[in-house]
Amino acid sequence: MNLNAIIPYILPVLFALVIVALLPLVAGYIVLVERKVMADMQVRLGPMRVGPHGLLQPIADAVKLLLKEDIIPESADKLVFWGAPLISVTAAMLALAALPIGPFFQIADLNIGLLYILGISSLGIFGIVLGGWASNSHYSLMGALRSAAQLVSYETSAGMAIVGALLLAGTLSTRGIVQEQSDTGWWFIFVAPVGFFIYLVASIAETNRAPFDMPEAESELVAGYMTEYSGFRWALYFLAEYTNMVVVASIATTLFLGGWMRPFANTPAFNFLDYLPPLLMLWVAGYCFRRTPKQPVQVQKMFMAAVGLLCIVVALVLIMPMAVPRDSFLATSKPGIHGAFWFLFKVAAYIYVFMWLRFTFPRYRFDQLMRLGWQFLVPLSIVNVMMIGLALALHRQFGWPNWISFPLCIVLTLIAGGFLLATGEKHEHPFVGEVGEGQEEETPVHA
Amino acid sequence: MVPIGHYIFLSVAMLAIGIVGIVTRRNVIIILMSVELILNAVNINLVAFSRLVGSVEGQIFAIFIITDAAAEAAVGLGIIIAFFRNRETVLADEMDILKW
Amino acid sequence: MLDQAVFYFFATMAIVSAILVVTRRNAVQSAIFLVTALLATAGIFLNLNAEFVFIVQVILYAGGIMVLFVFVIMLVNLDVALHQVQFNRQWFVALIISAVLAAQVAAAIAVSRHSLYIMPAAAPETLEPNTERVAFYLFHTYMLPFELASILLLVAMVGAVVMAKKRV
Amino acid sequence: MADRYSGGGVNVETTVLGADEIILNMGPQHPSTHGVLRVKLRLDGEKVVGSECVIGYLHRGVEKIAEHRSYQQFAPYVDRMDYVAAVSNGLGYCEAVEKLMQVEAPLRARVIRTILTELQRIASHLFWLGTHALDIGALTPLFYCLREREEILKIFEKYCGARLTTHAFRIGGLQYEAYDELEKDVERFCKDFDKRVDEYESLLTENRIWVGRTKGIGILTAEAAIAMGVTGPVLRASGVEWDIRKAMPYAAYDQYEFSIPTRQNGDTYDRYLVRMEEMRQSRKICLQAIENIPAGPILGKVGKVLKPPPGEVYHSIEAPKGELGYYIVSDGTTQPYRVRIRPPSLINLEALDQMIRGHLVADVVAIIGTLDIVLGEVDR
Repeated sequence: MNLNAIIPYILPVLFALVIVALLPLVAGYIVLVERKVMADMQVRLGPMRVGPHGLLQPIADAVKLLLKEDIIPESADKLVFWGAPLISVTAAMLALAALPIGPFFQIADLNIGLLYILGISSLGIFGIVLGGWASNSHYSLMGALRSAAQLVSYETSAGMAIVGALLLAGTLSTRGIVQEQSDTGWWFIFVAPVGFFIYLVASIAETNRAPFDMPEAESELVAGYMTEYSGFRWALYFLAEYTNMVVVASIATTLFLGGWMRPFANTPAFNFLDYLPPLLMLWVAGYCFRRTPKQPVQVQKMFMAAVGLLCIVVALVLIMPMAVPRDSFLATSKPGIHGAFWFLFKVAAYIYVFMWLRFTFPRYRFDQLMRLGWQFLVPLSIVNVMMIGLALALHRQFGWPNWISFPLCIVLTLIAGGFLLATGEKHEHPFVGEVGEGQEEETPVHA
Repeated sequence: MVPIGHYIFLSVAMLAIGIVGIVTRRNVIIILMSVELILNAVNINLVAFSRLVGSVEGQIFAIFIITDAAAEAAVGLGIIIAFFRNRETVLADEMDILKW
Repeated sequence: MLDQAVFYFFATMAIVSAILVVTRRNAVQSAIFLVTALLATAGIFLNLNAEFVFIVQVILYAGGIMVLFVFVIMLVNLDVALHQVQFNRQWFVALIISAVLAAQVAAAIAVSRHSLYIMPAAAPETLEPNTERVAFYLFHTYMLPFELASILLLVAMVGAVVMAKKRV
Repeated sequence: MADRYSGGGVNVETTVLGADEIILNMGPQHPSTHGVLRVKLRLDGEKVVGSECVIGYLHRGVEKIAEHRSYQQFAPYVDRMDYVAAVSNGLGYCEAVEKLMQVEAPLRARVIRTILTELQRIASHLFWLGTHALDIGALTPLFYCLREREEILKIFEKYCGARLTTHAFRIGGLQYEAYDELEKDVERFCKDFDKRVDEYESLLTENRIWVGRTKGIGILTAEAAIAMGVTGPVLRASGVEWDIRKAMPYAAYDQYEFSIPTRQNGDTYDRYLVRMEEMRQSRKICLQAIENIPAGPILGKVGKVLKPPPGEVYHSIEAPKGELGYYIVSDGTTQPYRVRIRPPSLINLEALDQMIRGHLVADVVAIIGTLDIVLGEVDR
């Protein structure tokens, strides 16, 4: 085989290796960030012991999980119990293949990129369902059943929300979608805000996050499908969950938030925003250095300084393409580096919204969740698709200007949403009637 | 492209496995799964020939077959649930009276 | 070369999984292997430049229909069913049917060996861009079947809901 | 199946289950059964069609212990019953023994007792609110509630050195004189507290999900509540205006102005609102009480050795969770002949089965939470 035949495969394989190697670390640090955000919202500090400000906590957790005794329940279906977490993780990781982290960093730009991500990540549900079933425990089984019903329901509305954005983009390729937003200069969140809202809600439900975390609702089902899992397998489920968060956040970023584009990318007046990433990193570095003397132990001081230095290096990398002459090789790498920064920045912001919602809201009940999904989100997403189609038709067929047709259709969608909300409230009857029925039957446990 | 005969062989093998499943298994759910195998075998043929001929129409039919499989699975599983609720069995040879 | 390796890999996987589907005692394991069989088939579709059918197979078949299967398997309590005899005594019938099928295929291949193995495939570009072409045929030439399929799905949905509802 | 559910006196093997029915064993190790409550749920899908409570995992034989301790020696034990509201337990016991001995604590002691008991009520309700919200899935209110509860516990610590099981009172009055800044501390706490309650309410009361999860859930009618002897906020949320602080005033409650919050629907949401309002009322009582703490002795005329005359007495107080009653029989010796405790949690728990019928598993935890049970008290 000659070298030329191999070359196109080298870079994707390299990216794939990097992603697979880094992902557990990233997931671990998302957990740390989540705990820190939670602590901040709950007037406490969060992990502070391992490393300065708990920065090494994920590694300590990982070691703990790896060293834990691996318990397989005696009556479990061993094969399925063993394989189920792997299915979840594999599906989540495969989905990353088509994500465009900046214009250059992408494993594969598929023609059907977006559908591929959707399809592969929808396979992750098997891991949850089979894991719950194989544990041979009622809590796990209920978690699995809830999960199956919930994911299938919310995939519908998520899919419809995505269709709306796809109508605007006119392509399924992730790169093409971002390109389209770049060309028109409008992120799709402004053109289809209702679609974004639907996708936000549905993606929370799809990743089993509060307030939709029915499958693992800890106060009801102990830990849902993960009840019988411990140690490394449990860690795999966690990895899958956080990878899925990254995946849905990436889809939302690509579809609605302009992908790797800087805000106001086409307006030269906002070019100063290019200096924001390095300045941000420098600010973080400054914070690290300011905190360094306050660390209690010598090692922690050194670690904190190292983190600060790392941030400075990143800032240098970010500023380098702008500092060197315009036509050098480094300058041409600017879209790639800055694109990656903005993409990850948006993904992080989206995940932050997830966390924010999680620590603010109580949990839905399962029937309320299903009612919300089927009676509100699905109809609304269908209306949304129709309205976007209408706006495009008015614009393209009848020549209405953009600024009339799109706002008009957004308003119409919102009216439909309000109508759905109003009728939904009317039908939302409390459980009173069924309580009476239950009392009449009087079936004690030991009938 | 691999010679079309190999695709046909694969398709026939899956069809045969599906038929064996339908004929020999007692569990209705596995029988339904065997039906899915057979439908899948058809799809392989359709898509392979669509590639051979260079027209996507074969793929259209594959999509229709998947739609059909979805409908069949939904109704079939609905029947199984209803039956299980009444008779507490999923074995095909116990479904021998047409009423209960 | 790569093309063929991919095909044989997925074909082997599909056949092995299919055999496991009909031979496993446990319905959940059968379902798992059916998923692998379907995914292997999806891989073959991708190898045949049928991207859209590939994704439909993954999303609808593996992600949708099979979840339904697993869901139902878990709903109907299998603890009892697992201890019952899983196979009836119709191996003989199955053998005959398979033999007949094999004979037919052998005959067909014998008759048309030439065309089956030599016939050149059309250029892959004729199927590009796949999604657009599929969409064109689906919404243009096959509009009526498409709508009929949607009605079929609706009817199936209503039927499934009515059937699985608690008290009819 | 058989050995998993055996025990608790129910033979589940003979249970005839429908095709869709399962028996779910909730507890004793479950995140939201508030300790070691065990509920066997008979589920149709996720709907509860029957339930059975199994209690006793925390049984320590408190009542039996009382028969072998002198009256003073037994006082610390009652703190271990409702460990979230230890001060109220002690108040009930001390007053019951005082009633038996026909002595009365001095006014100063009674006022300080009132202040501490009302603070304890706030603390107990705060803890209830936090854990109840946590059961329903709101993670954050718990920490806000614990923040305020911490202030109260600090006051307790300053007063008697203990935070949880305080043993703050003594038969006949108080063990310790109030420390100097007690009024100031209580006032500072009360000044902020009103805003804090509003803050919790802003997180939950109007929240769509919270309302959806609590409104119409676990309805207990007034008749059913009275029939089962349910007391406390659970009873008042069903529309019965019954509060022992008003009906049979004890300590110094007859001197203070406060109202009994009631609601009509008797669902989880109403119980939540009643408790929120009760916290405000308790704050009001505290503010009134610290304005004028009378001077005087803190201990009435009781000897070192308590020998109540033979006889029996029942005395009950309005603990945070409901009516906490002590029935003490004396045979004239230094040790009680029999002590029977009526814990509010145990009686309120009886209503659980009726309340969860027809609801989903998720509502079960909400209803267990809304009953505000403490297993130390249920099992004693």
